[in-house]
Amino acid sequence: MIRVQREDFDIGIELSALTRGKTGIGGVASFVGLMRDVADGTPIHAMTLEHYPGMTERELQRIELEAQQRWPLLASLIVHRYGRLEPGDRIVLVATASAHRAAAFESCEFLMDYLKTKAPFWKQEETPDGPRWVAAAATDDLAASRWRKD
Amino acid sequence: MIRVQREDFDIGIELSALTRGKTGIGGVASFVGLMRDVADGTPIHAMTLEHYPGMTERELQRIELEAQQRWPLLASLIVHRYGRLEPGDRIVLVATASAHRAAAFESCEFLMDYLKTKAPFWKQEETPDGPRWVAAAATDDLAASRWRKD
Amino acid sequence: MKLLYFAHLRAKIGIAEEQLDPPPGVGDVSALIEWLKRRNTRFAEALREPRALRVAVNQTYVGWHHPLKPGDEVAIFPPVTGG
Amino acid sequence: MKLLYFAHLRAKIGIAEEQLDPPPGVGDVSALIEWLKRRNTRFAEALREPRALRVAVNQTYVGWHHPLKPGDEVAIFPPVTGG
Repeated sequence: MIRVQREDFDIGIELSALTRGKTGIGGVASFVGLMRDVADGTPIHAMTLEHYPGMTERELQRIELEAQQRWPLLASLIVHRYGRLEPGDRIVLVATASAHRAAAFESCEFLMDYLKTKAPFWKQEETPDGPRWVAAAATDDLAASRWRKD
Repeated sequence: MIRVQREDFDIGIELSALTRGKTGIGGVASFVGLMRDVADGTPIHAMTLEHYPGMTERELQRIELEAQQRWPLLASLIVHRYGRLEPGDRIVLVATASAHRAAAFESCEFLMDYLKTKAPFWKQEETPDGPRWVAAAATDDLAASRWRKD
Repeated sequence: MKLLYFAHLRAKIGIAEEQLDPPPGVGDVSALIEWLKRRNTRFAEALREPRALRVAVNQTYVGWHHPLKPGDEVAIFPPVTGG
Repeated sequence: MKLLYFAHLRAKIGIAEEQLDPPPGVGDVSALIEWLKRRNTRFAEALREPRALRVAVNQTYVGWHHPLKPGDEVAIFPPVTGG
């Protein structure tokens, strides 16, 4: 399941809903991205996440489907926020559930790596010198490339 | 932080408490172990987790400290339950927080692998043929061995 | 054809969205980018570095030689930075 | 010396905990296990397979040749299955 929303989310409620009634699940790996108060040594007061409505949902669904095809998942969830956020705010939640932990961990990391390089979101940070757009990280491309099946 | 308890836990509350005020945290990886209703093809009605009070806490603290020494963690948490559990019940929560996601994911998986092979807990399952003790999995030893620094 | 621009591309170009029909010779993504760059200096500047551009047609990532047809939704944006 | 048994070792031996002082010759973990096995058939059966035993002295894992002293807390248990 995927959701793109302005509102915050509650991880406990999300994971309970995800696993409810599915007693074949042995483990749930999850990742929560939080807004940091500093980037490259510059203090960040706030951040605005822009996205491409329509394509964002399609990309997240495509990424989720790929994870389901590669690992024996019993449930999965991606929740990504947009709009203005402040330090400490939750940005994204990715959760994957499987009978055993290895598949849950791997697929959760895969989803985060792909989401970072494919989902059409852009961050603009508010710094003491004014707003600046976040540049894509080469380390994110590298992280995503290790999942490629050659 | 580590806790060994009979009571259930709320992941949302735990993770919020773990990261509160620490705005240098960029990501929190977590894992929740749940009780499955089947093991090796046998239906499991319930399970009792026995532990070694005192040593359990020491081992969890030792494992957590090792993760903190190996990765740049800004916060970490292990909560492990004992007592009688039913299918779908939460057994364990491991969460690690860092500035970047790779350290959070790796250390979370490390903690789960070490906990599985070192923390003195034992599971007794209730099956249609009566109670049986869970045997240690060779795959868990294998998973833990990959973190050894030779 | 519907054109969309995001993030600092949108900021540089000065518009988020427009309806336009490029001339018949503009048959693929590459040709569209070249044609847009000739419209004015804002476009020329925003689309200057091809490696810093990502293009989606009808909300799916496409390559430089993807063919275009009337009615397509074409989005041009910088590398993504979500998550 | 305080001895603790857990999980199916406890079930096989029939006790969870006992206070006892092994004879002076029993100086390490290995000697303790051998001495316990000679106490009765329950111990002999429970401690039969050394590779299926884990030992902690004063709540820390130790190897087969770890020395023992009066007052130690010695726990013997099967491989753990938590998590």
